[in-house]
Amino acid sequence: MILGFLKETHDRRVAIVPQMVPKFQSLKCDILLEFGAGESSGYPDASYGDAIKTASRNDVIAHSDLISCINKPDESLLNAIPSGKHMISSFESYMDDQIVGVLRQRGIHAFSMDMIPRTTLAQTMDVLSSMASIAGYKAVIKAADHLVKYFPMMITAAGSIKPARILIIGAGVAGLQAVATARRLGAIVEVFDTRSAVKQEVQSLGARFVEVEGAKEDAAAGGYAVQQSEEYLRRQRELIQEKARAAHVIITTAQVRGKKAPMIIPKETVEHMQPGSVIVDIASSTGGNCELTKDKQTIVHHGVTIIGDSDLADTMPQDASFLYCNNLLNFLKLVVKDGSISPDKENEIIKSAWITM
Amino acid sequence: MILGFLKETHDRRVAIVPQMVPKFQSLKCDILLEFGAGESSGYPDASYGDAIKTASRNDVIAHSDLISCINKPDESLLNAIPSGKHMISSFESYMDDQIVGVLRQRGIHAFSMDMIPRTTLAQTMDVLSSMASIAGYKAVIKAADHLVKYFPMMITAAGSIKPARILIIGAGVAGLQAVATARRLGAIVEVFDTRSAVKQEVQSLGARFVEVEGAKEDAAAGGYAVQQSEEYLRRQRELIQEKARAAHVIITTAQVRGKKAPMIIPKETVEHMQPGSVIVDIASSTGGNCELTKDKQTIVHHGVTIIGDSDLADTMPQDASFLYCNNLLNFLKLVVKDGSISPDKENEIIKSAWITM
Amino acid sequence: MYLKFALDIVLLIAALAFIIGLRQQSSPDTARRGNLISGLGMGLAIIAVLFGPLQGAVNNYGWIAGGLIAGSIIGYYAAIKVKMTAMPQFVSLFNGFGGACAVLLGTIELYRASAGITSPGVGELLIICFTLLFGSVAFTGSMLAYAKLDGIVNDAKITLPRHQLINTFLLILTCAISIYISAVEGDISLLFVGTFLVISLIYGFSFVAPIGGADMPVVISLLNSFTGLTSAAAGLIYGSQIMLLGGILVGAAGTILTVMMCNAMNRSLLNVIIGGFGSTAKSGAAAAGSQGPIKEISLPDAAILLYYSKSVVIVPGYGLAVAQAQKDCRELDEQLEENGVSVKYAIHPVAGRMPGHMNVLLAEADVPYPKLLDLDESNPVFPQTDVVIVVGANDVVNPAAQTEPGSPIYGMPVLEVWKAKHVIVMKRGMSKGYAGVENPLFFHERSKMLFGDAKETMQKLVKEVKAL
Amino acid sequence: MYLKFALDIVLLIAALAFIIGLRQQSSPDTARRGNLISGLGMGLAIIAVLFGPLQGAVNNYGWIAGGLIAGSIIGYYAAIKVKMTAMPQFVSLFNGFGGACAVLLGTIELYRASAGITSPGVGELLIICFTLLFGSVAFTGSMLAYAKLDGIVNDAKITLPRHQLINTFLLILTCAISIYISAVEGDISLLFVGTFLVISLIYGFSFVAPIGGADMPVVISLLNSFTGLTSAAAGLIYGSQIMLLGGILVGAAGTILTVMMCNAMNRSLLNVIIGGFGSTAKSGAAAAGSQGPIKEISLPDAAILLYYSKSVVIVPGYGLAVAQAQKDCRELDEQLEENGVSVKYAIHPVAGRMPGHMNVLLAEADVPYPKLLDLDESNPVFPQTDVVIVVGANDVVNPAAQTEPGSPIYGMPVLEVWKAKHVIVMKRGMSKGYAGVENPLFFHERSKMLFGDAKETMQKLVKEVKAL
Amino acid sequence: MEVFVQFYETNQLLIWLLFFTVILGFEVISKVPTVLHTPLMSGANAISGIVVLGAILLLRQSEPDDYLTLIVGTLGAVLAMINVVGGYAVTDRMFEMFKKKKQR
Amino acid sequence: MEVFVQFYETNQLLIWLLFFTVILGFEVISKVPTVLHTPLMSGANAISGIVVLGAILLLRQSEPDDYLTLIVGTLGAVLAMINVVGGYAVTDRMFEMFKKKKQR
Ligand SMILES: NC(=O)c1ccc[n+]([C@@H]2O[C@H](COP(=O)([O-])OP(=O)(O)OC[C@H]3O[C@@H](n4cnc5c(N)ncnc54)[C@H](OP(=O)(O)O)[C@@H]3O)[C@@H](O)[C@H]2O)c1
Ligand SMILES: NC(=O)c1ccc[n+]([C@@H]2O[C@H](COP(=O)([O-])OP(=O)(O)OC[C@H]3O[C@@H](n4cnc5c(N)ncnc54)[C@H](OP(=O)(O)O)[C@@H]3O)[C@@H](O)[C@H]2O)c1
Ligand SMILES: NC(=O)c1ccc[n+]([C@@H]2O[C@H](COP(=O)([O-])OP(=O)(O)OC[C@H]3O[C@@H](n4cnc5c(N)ncnc54)[C@H](O)[C@@H]3O)[C@@H](O)[C@H]2O)c1
Ligand SMILES: NC(=O)c1ccc[n+]([C@@H]2O[C@H](COP(=O)([O-])OP(=O)(O)OC[C@H]3O[C@@H](n4cnc5c(N)ncnc54)[C@H](O)[C@@H]3O)[C@@H](O)[C@H]2O)c1
Repeated sequence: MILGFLKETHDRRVAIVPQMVPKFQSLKCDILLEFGAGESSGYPDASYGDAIKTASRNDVIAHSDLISCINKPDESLLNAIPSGKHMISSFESYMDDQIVGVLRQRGIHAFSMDMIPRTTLAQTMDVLSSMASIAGYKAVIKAADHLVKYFPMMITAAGSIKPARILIIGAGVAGLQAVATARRLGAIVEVFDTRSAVKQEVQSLGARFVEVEGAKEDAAAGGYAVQQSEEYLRRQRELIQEKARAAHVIITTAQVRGKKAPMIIPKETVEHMQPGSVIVDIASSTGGNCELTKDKQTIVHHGVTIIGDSDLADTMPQDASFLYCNNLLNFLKLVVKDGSISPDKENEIIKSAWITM
Repeated sequence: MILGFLKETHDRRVAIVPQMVPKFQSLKCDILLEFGAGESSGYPDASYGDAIKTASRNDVIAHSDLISCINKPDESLLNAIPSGKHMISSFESYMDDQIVGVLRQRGIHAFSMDMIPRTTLAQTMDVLSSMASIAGYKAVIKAADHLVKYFPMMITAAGSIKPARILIIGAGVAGLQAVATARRLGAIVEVFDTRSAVKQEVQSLGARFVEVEGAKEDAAAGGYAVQQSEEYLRRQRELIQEKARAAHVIITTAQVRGKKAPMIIPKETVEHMQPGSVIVDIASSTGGNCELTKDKQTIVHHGVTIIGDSDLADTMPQDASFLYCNNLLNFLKLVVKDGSISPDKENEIIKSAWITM
Repeated sequence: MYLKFALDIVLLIAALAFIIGLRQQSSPDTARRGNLISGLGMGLAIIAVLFGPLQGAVNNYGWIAGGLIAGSIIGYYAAIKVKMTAMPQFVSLFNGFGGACAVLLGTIELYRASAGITSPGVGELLIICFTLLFGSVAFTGSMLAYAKLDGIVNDAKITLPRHQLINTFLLILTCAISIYISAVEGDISLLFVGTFLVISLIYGFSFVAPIGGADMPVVISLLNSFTGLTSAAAGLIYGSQIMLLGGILVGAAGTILTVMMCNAMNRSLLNVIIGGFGSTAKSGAAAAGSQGPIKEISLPDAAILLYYSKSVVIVPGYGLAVAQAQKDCRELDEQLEENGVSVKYAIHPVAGRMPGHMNVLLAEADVPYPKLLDLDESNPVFPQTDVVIVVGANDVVNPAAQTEPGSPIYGMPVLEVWKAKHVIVMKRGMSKGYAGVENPLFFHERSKMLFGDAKETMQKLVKEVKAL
Repeated sequence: MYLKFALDIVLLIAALAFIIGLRQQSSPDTARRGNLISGLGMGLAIIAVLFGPLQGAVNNYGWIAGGLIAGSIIGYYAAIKVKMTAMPQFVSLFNGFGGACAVLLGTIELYRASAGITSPGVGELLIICFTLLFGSVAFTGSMLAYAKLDGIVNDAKITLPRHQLINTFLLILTCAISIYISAVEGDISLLFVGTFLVISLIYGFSFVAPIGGADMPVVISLLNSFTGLTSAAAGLIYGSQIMLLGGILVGAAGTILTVMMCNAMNRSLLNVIIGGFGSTAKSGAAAAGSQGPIKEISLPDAAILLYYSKSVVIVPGYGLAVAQAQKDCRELDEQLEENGVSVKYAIHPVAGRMPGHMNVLLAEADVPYPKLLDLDESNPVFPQTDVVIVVGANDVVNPAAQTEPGSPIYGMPVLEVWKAKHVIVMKRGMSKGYAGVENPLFFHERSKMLFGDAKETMQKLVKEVKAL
Repeated sequence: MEVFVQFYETNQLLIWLLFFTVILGFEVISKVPTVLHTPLMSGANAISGIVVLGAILLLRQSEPDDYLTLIVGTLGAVLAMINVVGGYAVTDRMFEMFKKKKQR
Repeated sequence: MEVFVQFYETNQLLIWLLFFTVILGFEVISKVPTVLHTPLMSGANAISGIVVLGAILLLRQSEPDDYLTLIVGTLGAVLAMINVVGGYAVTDRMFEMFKKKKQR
């Protein structure tokens, strides 16, 4: 069986890293890599050694049984893939209700990494977690880079610097990692989330949880947040408006699975923030938590820098690729048996991820 | 007496910040600010209040008795300044042996902030320290932003990430601050310096000091490093070559006052580094510690990102301005008596800083 | 005359040996030596009493030697053979035998008085009755305590309703009989002696019956001090100063030890005696549910276990983060390392609530990176590990992931802590982890639970280890 | 007869009161009560002895009352008036008086024996000589100790060359005389008694003479146990059991206390007695140089000072960073806060070796930001602060910056720690800071030095505070 | 009352001794760390086997043909001796765990 | 030797008592924290003033006209009483500093 890895078009990551190649081979897979796929992650083709073959994009597509690409394939790629092939990617089918139909119609057997359940068992293949973790870390680093002041407190001969105040909205994986990183850098961290369950998690990282009472809970949602009431959102917005004036950095990670990201920071709030402040909006790809966010862009509004980037993992490609590659390998262990593709149709994880089943 | 503040041309900082205005006024100075001077530090003109006047650049120059600009004035500015005016800036006279002559010739009374002695007493006005501290902090943040991997160790479901190894060369103010910041972010920090006295200082921050034996010491140099022997430099380069292959990030801050910065990381070493690594060269303005450094540029060589930036303080303009402003105020207290310029010629600090005396 | 002098000196030395021996036993470094000294004292005392000049001595050394030797052999072998874990019940058993001896002495003396062989005064009779009564309580009480600890007897089965009332009645009754015997100057029938003996024995049994299994150590200590007192009383009967003082010493020491044991459990002695079943045992048992019994470990025992082990692995989990116990954990680590224990941390990839959660915490506590083992490094280490401390981790150490195909976490790699010699699990109660599945580890034969907030428990543990 | 019984019981109570009193004095919480109990015991003992039946009693209550009352009044006023700092020398003084009383008793008994009024046996004479000799040592020794502590006498002046030889000679001489007196059964001249008295007194003086001022507390404790022994001996002379036991108790307690004090100083008792001037005093004095004397503070005293203060400010400096003592510093902070002491940190802008150096360290130790005061916030706080602990800071707390216009740091704003009630300076020695200037703070009347590596010292300090 | 007084006067020293012993018993134990509670209890228990001396004294004084006394006494000696020897041996085994560590 | 034996036999209990007292003296002090050394020394010192009883006994037994003894005894009483009263008072002042803290 041949496993093909495509080079990403707008992403520095690669789905396979050299040190993991032997593990893939022990699944009895041959590996075909598109020329230069790992280049931008710090893995030139040579670093993969002789064990794997490199080929042109078309050759990879033509000769592989299972094709892997990290990001949702665009139409042209889908069109290029012959019917009957298997494909692993993140198809974002929870956002795009067309895609499954398209794939089925084109006869592509698709496994979607972003549909793997968020259970304890599936953690080893949970790309959402591993990438969100990077995003949370990187969001803080980016904010520190753009902020016009220090994060930590400094009492120096040239004056005393107060520590930066950081507001983190949404304490999922990314949010928590942001909390940890900001606290490491010495900032004062406050966190908002609608799920009151995360309060303890936030405190377990030593940060303060700011509560807006009256959040709706839905344990059945499998850990994902549920859409909140209007009244709740209003009260939350008020409190945030207040806090935002005091914050030097806001990092927003609030997302609702399958829905547009909640708008939490309106334009007005931004305009009340101190010039030089920074907002990093990780939810930008689903619309952003800030009214002004422009996805994949960094804009300055009223002196406030607003970074809209949901693909921060891409800015740390080496570790991101390593983590993704691990996730992929662990998932493939469910899909590939003895060198051939034979996913266990009873397995919960396969059931969720095999979107064209 | 009128104190004039010019807008910097290639720098986001400003030498006066709104919250400090009253303190300047208590020196019985009127303040004249060039339009928009504080804009990029997050201080729009309005934020300064009614207490000070804003004016065009020419007006500021014409009406002020004492003119402040942070960076070394370029020729056109010098030409614009009428004879007999006083000026405070960093003239870099220790690098540029012409400048004092030029200033004298043009009849400008110049105080150079970078000539203030590095004594304990003068710490409150030591801009080199306050700005170097920012540079050290920011160098690490920039490195973290550019590095293709995490700084901290992470044991996650998608694999274990080893902590980043950081090599810091030169443990002056900037180097030490870099040590502290990198350690905060969880990296493994090693430090090189030629002065063995800083060994204890490095250890006092919990980092490891890597010793190359046989460094020349010169206590009389007033704390600045002395030029080292060829033999020493060779042995050092060897050791660094070795360490550099293992390092993910190198931050170089080695400088020798009044001389070109020592070249410590040759091209060959860089080419042996892992692709995706980062070098931040703070010594770039005096030639850089890395052979490949291009001042004020970020280049990528063999996959290694090399950031040459000696003006990192400029990227954190708000706090930088605040600190600079404090330094300036403390210095002005020696220069301005009762609303008129009358520096105490016997004062050690004035003697050093008044370069045209 | 010189012999008497010499033996008198020997007795003084024996008395001092008891005191110094006990003293040394209260500090870990000298404890063993203290026991030896105390034992030597006992040997000396026996020799001195064996050969000391005695009015009306017939000696009967044959009988004596027979008794002493038989007792020694039995005692020695019993002590050698007993399993480490069964030691507390054996202490109780031994103590009961001591009490039994006092009962025999009291009975024979009472018999002699009733038979007119001797004619003791009021005071002496009171003392004889005291010996018999306290000896009986120590005897049957200890036997019951032994049976309870050994699991032979079930608490609930032997407690009558209004048991305390019955006990009070028995106490008053025995006291009344004692006073009566003394008042009539021993002019009683043999039957009466027998009745007194039987009632006393029943009282001893009944005294211990309502006390919960978990409180047995306290009770044994109390009964031990009773044996001491009864020995002292016997010393008065036989005019032996060393018995008197030795008995009083043990009585006093035992009493204060009992009180301290109660304090350590945060309970009062009265509460233990009348309160019935220990409350700690209850909470654990109630939560245990279907999966069989859990075993708790006390702080001191945990401290000893850790202190005397060679290698310890700490497995942190979300509970460590919640309790913010990382610094205390690090302190325990340092404390142990100082005493030559190697301490590592096994970090499970999904421990906590975000990737790298444990790394963040341990970095905060300044744990050096080389001490951290990831999953692949940890699992081979456990079989060589003496003690694993699981601090607020649950899912990540759940053996069900390997053994129960039906479990939602089946197939997840977990930390195989149960392969270590001992596992101490620190958590607040028996609640489940994030994945919401039962954890058979807690019921594993090698694991012992140490309940409480991780931070507090850690702090206390550090204190205990420091005291060693 | 009942009176005798009652008074006997009173004496028993008194004896127990001494024991319990001493016991309670060895734990801070009960110490004061312990002293009271012990005092009550003394009162009871005096009453019992005053009115107890006594063979050949003439009573002379007038004389006795006069003596007791006069002594009480003098003692009480002396104790009330003495300054806190002068207390140790007063303890010595009082002890000397107790010794003096024993000397008087011994002398008069010896006189009586020599005059043939009494005819004591060998054993009794030995005891009388013992009383006189040990009483003398306690008396003149304590007086000298008092004088040394009070600064009346300078160590060096009273030490002869080969002083230990002389002392040994005197010891042998006095012992020989004692034995001679006993051997001849008191058949000696009055002059001989006088000579013995004088030599004994000289020996006491000479015994203490070579011992350094810093070791005086140990010596006082030793002399105190001598007084106890001499009291016990006097108890034998007068057949008073309570004196005997009380004296022995103090003798034993005093001895063990002396040993413990030596241990706390890391020295042996022998070393103290023959070693001459204390070595600690030397090191400090040698380094002090021209600026006058420095005062050291002992760890326990520092702990007490901190524990019983309301507000403490910690001033960290580069030394804290070098020693990496930040976490221990934080522990002290937490320990004090737990006991209701408010603790803040005053951060000087240039403390350490880089801007924000202290911030980095204290953040690492998790000190909350609101506890950090910068220069402008700190200086107004010091006058209201009970204790400032300067941890490895030097230049930043140098008053020369305000007072010595010639100083290279003149004009630099510094932390005015000397405005606080007490300043404890922790550093390893007397070396200068970065700026290389002398620091008059170390010689300031309010500051006391606590030498040693900051981390170690902090750890020890935490331990001491915890013990309180 | 008289009896008491007389008793006290004759046994005065013994009574003092008893009081002191009680205090000693308290003192000697009072600072024991919790970890030592159980072994210490065992150690004290061994001492309480001192009642064996009573059996010895009984036997030594009993008539050689007073078989009741002899048997009861011997039984007592056996039982008490089990307490003594067993007690010390068990205590020793418990303390064995506390062997002083080399590193300290 | 005989003397010793005789002495021991007559004073047996007293000697035991002495030994026990010495041990008690050691025990009672042995765990005192360093901070209490000085005040404890002072407290022990006050007890050592018990020598005043000797002076009292001397005085009570002296002839009313034996002025030498009376004066010496009274002087002794004065001195020892200073030790007692002064000692307790000073000790009390020292311990005053250790008043139990409210928060605990
Ligand atoms: N790492 C990630 O990225 C991530 C993210 C989300 C979820 N998860 C999931 O979280 C779980 C992590 O496993 P884990 O073993 O670390 O934690 P866990 O299975 O959630 O168990 C934590 C245990 O700590 C105890 N605890 C809570 N507070 C405590 C306190 N103050 N003191 C002492 N004990 C306390 C709780 O028991 P008591 O209440 O009885 O004390 C609980 O059973 C996995 O199931 C994982 O999948 C992980
Ligand atoms: N903040 C900055 O940016 C910066 C940069 C460079 C220089 N400086 C200068 O550094 C000085 C800082 O003042 P400072 O008061 O913090 O420090 P300092 O004046 O340098 O004094 C530090 C003191 O700590 C003691 N010490 C060193 N190691 C110790 C240890 N292990 N344990 C206990 N004590 C120890 C030393 O005395 P012993 O040897 O006797 O123990 C020394 O006197 C100023 O003069 C400042 O100008 C500051
Ligand atoms: N089992 C495991 O080991 C494991 C591992 C990783 C994640 N998870 C779970 O998966 C779930 C999703 O994690 P994720 O990081 O992908 O979350 P996400 O990216 O979907 O959402 C981020 C956070 O935003 C919050 N949010 C949503 N709307 C909000 C609003 N209006 N205001 C404020 N906050 C809002 C959510 O509550 C959530 O905490 C979580 O429950 C997480 O615990 C489980
Ligand atoms: N008194 C004060 O409070 C105070 C405050 C700040 C700085 N200072 C002193 O001022 C002096 C200068 O500080 P700075 O930060 O401006 O230093 P710098 O920028 O001039 O030099 C940075 C460091 O590079 C090192 N270096 C030079 N050549 C090197 C080589 N070939 N290899 C490796 N390292 C090399 C130097 O030793 C120095 O530590 C220092 O001595 C510092 O202590 C004093």
